[in-house]
Amino acid sequence: MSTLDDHAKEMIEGAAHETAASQSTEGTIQKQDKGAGGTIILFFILGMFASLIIGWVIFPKLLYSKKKQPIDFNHAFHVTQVDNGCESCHFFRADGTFSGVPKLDQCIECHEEIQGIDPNEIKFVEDYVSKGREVPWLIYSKQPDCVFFSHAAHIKSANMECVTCHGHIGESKSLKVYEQNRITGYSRDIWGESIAGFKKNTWDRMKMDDCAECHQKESAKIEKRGIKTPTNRLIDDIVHVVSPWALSTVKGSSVQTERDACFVCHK
Amino acid sequence: MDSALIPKGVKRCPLWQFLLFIGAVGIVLLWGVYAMLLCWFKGLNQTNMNDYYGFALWIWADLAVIAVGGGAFFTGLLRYIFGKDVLKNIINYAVLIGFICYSSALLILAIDIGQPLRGWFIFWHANVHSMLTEVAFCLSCYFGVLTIEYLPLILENRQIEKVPFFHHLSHNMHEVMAVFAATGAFLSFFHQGSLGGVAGVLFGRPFAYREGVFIWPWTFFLFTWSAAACGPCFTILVTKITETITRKKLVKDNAIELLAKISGWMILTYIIAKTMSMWYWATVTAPSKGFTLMEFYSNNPLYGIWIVVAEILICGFVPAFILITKKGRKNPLTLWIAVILAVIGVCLNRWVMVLQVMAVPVMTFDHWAMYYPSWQEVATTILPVAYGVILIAISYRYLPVFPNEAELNPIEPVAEEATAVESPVELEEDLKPAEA
Amino acid sequence: MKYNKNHRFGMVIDLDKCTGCGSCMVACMAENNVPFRKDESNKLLSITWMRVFRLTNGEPFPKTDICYLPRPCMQCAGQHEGHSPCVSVCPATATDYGIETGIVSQIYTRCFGCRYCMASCPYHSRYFNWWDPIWPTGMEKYLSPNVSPRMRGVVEKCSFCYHRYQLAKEKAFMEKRRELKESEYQTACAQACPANAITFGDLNNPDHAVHRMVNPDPKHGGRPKNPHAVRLLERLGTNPKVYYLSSRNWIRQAGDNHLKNEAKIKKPVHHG
Amino acid sequence: MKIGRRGFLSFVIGGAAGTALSPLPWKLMDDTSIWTQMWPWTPVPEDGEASYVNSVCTLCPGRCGITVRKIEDRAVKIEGMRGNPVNNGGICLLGLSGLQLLYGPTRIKSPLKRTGKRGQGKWDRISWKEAVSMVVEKLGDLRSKGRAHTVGMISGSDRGTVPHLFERFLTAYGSPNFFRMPSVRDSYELTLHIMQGVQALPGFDFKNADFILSFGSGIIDGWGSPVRMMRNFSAWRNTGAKVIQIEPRLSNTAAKSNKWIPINPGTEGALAMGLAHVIIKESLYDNGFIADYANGFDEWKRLVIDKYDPDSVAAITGIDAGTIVALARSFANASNPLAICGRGDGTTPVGLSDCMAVHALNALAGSINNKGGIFAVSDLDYIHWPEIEMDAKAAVGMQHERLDGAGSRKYPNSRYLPNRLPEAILSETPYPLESLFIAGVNPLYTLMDTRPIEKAFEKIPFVVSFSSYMDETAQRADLILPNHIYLERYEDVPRPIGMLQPLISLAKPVVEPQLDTKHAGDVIIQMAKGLGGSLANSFPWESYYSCLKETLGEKWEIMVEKGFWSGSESMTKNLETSFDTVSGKFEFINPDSGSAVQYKPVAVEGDRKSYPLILIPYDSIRLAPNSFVGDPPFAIKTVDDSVLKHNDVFVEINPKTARVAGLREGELVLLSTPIGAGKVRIHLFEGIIPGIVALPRGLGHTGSDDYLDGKGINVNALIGPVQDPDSGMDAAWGIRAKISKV
Repeated sequence: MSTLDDHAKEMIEGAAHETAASQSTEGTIQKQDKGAGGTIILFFILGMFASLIIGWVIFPKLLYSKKKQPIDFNHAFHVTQVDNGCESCHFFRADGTFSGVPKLDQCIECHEEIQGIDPNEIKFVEDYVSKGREVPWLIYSKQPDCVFFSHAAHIKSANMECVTCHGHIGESKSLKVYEQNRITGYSRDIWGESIAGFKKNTWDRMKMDDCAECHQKESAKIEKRGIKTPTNRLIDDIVHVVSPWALSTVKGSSVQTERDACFVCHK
Repeated sequence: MDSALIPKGVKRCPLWQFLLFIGAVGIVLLWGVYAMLLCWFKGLNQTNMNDYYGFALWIWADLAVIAVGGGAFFTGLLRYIFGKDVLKNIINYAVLIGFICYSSALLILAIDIGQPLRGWFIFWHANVHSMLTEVAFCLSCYFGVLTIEYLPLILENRQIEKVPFFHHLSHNMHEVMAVFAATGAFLSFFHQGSLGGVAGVLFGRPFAYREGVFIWPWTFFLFTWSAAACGPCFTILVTKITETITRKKLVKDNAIELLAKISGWMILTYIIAKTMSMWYWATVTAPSKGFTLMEFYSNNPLYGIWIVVAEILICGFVPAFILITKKGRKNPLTLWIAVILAVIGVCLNRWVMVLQVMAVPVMTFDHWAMYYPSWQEVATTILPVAYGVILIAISYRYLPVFPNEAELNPIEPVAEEATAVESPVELEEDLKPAEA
Repeated sequence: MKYNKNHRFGMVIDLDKCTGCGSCMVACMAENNVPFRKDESNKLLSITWMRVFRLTNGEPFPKTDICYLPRPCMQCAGQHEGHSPCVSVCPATATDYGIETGIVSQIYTRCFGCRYCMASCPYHSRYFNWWDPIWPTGMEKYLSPNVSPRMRGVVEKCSFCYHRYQLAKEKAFMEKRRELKESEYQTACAQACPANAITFGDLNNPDHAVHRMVNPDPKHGGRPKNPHAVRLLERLGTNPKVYYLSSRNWIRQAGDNHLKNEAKIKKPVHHG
Repeated sequence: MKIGRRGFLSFVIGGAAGTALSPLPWKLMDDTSIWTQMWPWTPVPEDGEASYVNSVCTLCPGRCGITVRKIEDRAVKIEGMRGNPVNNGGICLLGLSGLQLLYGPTRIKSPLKRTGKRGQGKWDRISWKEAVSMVVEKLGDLRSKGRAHTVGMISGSDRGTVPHLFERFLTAYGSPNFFRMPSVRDSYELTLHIMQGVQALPGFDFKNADFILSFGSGIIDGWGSPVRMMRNFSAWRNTGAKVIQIEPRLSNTAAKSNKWIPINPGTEGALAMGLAHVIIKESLYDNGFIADYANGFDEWKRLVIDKYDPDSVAAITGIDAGTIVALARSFANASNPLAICGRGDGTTPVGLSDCMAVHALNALAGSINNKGGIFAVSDLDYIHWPEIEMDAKAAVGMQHERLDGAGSRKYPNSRYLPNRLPEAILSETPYPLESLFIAGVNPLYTLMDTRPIEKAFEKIPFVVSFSSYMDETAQRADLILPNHIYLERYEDVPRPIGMLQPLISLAKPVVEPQLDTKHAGDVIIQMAKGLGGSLANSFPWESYYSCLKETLGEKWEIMVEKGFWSGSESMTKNLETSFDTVSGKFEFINPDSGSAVQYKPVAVEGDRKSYPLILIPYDSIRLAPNSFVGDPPFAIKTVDDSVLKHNDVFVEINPKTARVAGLREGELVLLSTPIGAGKVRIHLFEGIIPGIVALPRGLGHTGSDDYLDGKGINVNALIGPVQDPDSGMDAAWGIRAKISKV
């Protein structure tokens, strides 16, 4: 950029030019400028409005593809049929690992052959049971393979309820549409239920921060201290930078983050 | 159209000539772009880097380009904070060069990382303990500042300026420029420093490790100091090259000399500090880890200890002494030598702090790994140079980069044919820096 | 010595027993889904979380001596527990230090491949995925679900088979336990070693073999009290959790750098 | 127009502002980064229920117990079996790489019939029915022509039910030509037969030995049962037992042992005699044993005393007399000394006289059938099958002498001499070989001097391979009947050679057969049934499975569950009954030849003038030299870059020798011997006697996978066999060689 004093000079020169150049057009320029002002605003608003529509309405529609489950399933009914709640079908293996979605051989116990008139059951028995094919369920809460989630730690050790994270699926009479993110291939339930990123329930989103949020609350309880806001976490960080030995006072099982060590949930 | 864009009162070579030049450099640019795309789509296996040389040519280029780009913030500091008004005639160019250096640095970083699409993690998941985080933040902020500093210059283009809005915008921006200059200086201090810290904090790598204050090792301050010292030299160098190519005097001598003088003293103080730090490291730090000075320079088939001689004596003290003496500054030849040496010196320093560090084996049974860049690495490293040349050429042609140009080169009517005749020669000269 | 509730999982490798057979390397590769390429003879590009170095004492025939030195990640603690060389430099917190286990993590999905951590590691324990991992058709069948395969452009390293710790804990939770037995968490290399040269356990737990073998000194960042035990590059203050036992002096000397007047014997040279 | 431009500009700016305020850019940025974390071309292993299967690894003679980790129906990891008497949890890198063989590209996917020329690699996929009937037709035809004896079979082992089925088939069919691949076991069996008159396997009490004198045996380089030996070695570290390694090269064993004594290659026998000299002279030997249980000692003593004094032995071996004397004393004075032989991993026999000399040392030290010594153990006798029904044709066929001359007047005590086959086949004496079956071995790679063997193969009209992999031998077969690999099949696996404790392991299907393969045992049974008559009657089982189950009887259940059956070690042998010789005592004199134990140098091929150097092979466990399969990708990845760089193997040479020849580290040279030549790189190594060069076994494979093919050269192709006059075995330990620049 050039500097004030000679800029002043330039301006004078500039003015001189204009007067010299176009006495006649002076007026028109003025007019144009006035008219331009209005149109500029108008166009600005148009552009902004259009893009907001695209961003908030059209984009989310395009981002997710809707998929139907191979067959519908009535959780509410099955819960009444079993005596051990969720764990009757979604059980723990002896080695502590979680079985997740039931395999065919569990269902066969009851569904050897068709019992009712429910088309879904008929489809299930004919297409899968009799053919010995596993049902390709679409799993709403499927996490990436870099994530290690220990159901045992939460259910068996911390005595949490399934509902706390998964919501009231047990009361659902049918399976909702599975929405898949076209880019990441994830279920929308992992993240994106609300495109703005807000969430009402735990099960609206299952990203890392959501796990961390709860974990921090818990460890805060244990260590009897307030939960850190991002700002005072930053302050802490700066303290650490200036005096690394302050690290020894770190909370949570990770030295670097204010959270639990990465390897607690990653593999 | 073209002539309408050219600033008033200055002469430029004919359009075809200009385009030819841009085209020539453009080819180099495209070559670099091709290599860049290879690295992005096929991955870093396109390079000759390996697990021993995680940092290599690119990181060196990054550090070097940022070091020589230091001219922008330091000149700005002198001009606006210390009110060295003479520098107003070179400040525009300093900013332009700085802008080029920093945009190049960011580009190289974008190529260098293994997962470019995740690059933003460095901001979103920042680890404040890491020098690299500090670098990333300050670097991008300062790049923003440079853009703001560069903008008014663009707005001063003859056509753009006609729009009153832009005209006033640029005018008003000038008013507050001091604030940005101050911010720039502040940010630069930190990222130049943290770049030094990048190597200095590696306590697992005795050759890189330096003690210091708090988390800042000496290299932190040495890097800032050396950038402030040698950056202006690069600004002078590029100015001189531009003057030679355009065969015009573009900046008044007093500006050049003042800058030269200041950076002369800066270099001197820096190189003394550097020598002391090296001495301390060789006699205290290294032995405490079981190493001797020579262990870091032996085994290297190429240069060995000579790189130290080159960096500290030839490219340190020599330019310093030339620039602090009036004679040295005034004599064009010695000035040339001095600025060139100074620039080489700071680049050598960055080379040592990046590649030598990687090469030196730390485990007694480990071996000295050698590395030479692949053509993709070279191409992507030359890419910013070509981009810089083009941006300078365009800016020089269409923007009032040099406030005194018109005054220093009044146009006589004869001049018109003159250029037409000389043009081929001029063209050839134009091409030189593009390849260099 | 007082029992610390936090674990410091560590490894003791008996170099007198190590036969250099390389089984630890393969056990590690097989356990952790480590990819492989057609030509792995350039060791600067070859991913081996556990690498066996071959040392010789540099003496002429017939005084020559060879020693093999397996090198996993040292899981450095640094001067202040957690101030590891690599962890503190990662700009994106893709690697951290767990104070419950003393293990340095590496989160592949967080890493964006700046390789600063590799520059910081004097042991060259960190490896970069220069290529996309490709398995010959059909061979991906043997990949383990307990370790996520890495993608091109990220850094990876030995994790002390952390997933085995995770699985062991799950089993413990089922049995309403929180603590693990020594045998419940063992790394793949320690388990496979044909020569029983690798011992793994909790250095903080006096009942664990590793503690008994090296007798770490808590006052000096766990420096071994056993005169036959050394840690690699002790002087750098990286405070590693891998200890090496040897009855041969030249090998113990090879563990660290010494000035002429300190070292009585020639420095060993690395072959291949 | 002007307005248009400005308007557009502001429209764009407005758009930009709006976009920034919408989730679009931010969500896209996040999602693309997540996409990079889940690239579709990076495999995601499916999770599921984990389970473990106990089995046994048969990739080498080590016979380690393995526990395979499975996720649902996929095998994901092989681990050493805890509590297994052989390896107790440990496992070697080859065993660990097993799954790369199971799921790898080197396997043969179905029965193949050759269409092109031999070794051209042109095959037709055929059905099993077709394949078996083809064999039956061929064999039936030969048999009807009365040429049953011209059918031969090479097997990796002669122990366990599958080899027994092979042997049984041949016998019932009418051919004596069953061969077992050579190894140091042959030397030991012969030695025990001659000196103790027993038909037994060597068994070593390593647990109690406190001084191990190894004549070049790579105790931790793959000798015997690799993992077991390494565990023993570590145990010695704890007990303080001494290990002395005698060999020309500083092998890992040499480096790890208490003392490495470099010796001129091939002169181990001389050293043994020299040691005997000192021990006898200083009467440090076990008087009790010699007086009561030894025969011909005085005669041998005379021979030893006047021929093998330390100085003359020093001249032969290159070990100075002082060392010899000291070594002899410490050996004899140890409480449980044990001398062993068999170079490297023991896959090549040693000269009979050498083995006897070493065995004689054990006798002097009283370590025969004694605590911490060597035992003659008879193999477990658990295979009791009905008598073979022999029809006339079979009887006639069995009358013929063996093609390899084993058991003939010339080699009365030798059992198998496959190394003599090429010669016999080419010269068609005593008769031509019309058909050859190969199972679990790769002779075209492992036998020394591969070219004549290839020629011999050309002469065999019908070659059938049971190989699961397209190895060098399978490539030259006419018909391939791919066997299940060990992780897909049932098979009983007797304890490894050298082990005392009775043990039978059970290989069982860890996973379903992945390809269209068939158990070799089932194929044999079907062949027999196909041929009908007495053959069919000799194979009453409807499948191998039922045969095995019936054979193992009450052991079956426990073996299926544990993966092995083991008995208790029975070492209390009373020496009275342990020698079955004419004299009923331990023989220092070979009853057949009547000559006393002595050193007979095995001369190697080539003249000193044109081949100034001596090439010896060495075994590195990382190259799986003692396996019939080539190195899997994982294993080859561990190989040092001072052994293999890109496709070049390094030849180890002493810097002194190299300096004289002006050779530099890493230089590419031509290594040539009277047999062949190959391009190799120079590796300067202080751990080898000047004048000797060493090349690793296990490289230079062809036709396996891209990860091993064309890497290095096969050292067996450079070394020629040297027939041991006493036994007919191949006793070659090296060959003369020269290195020329290229």
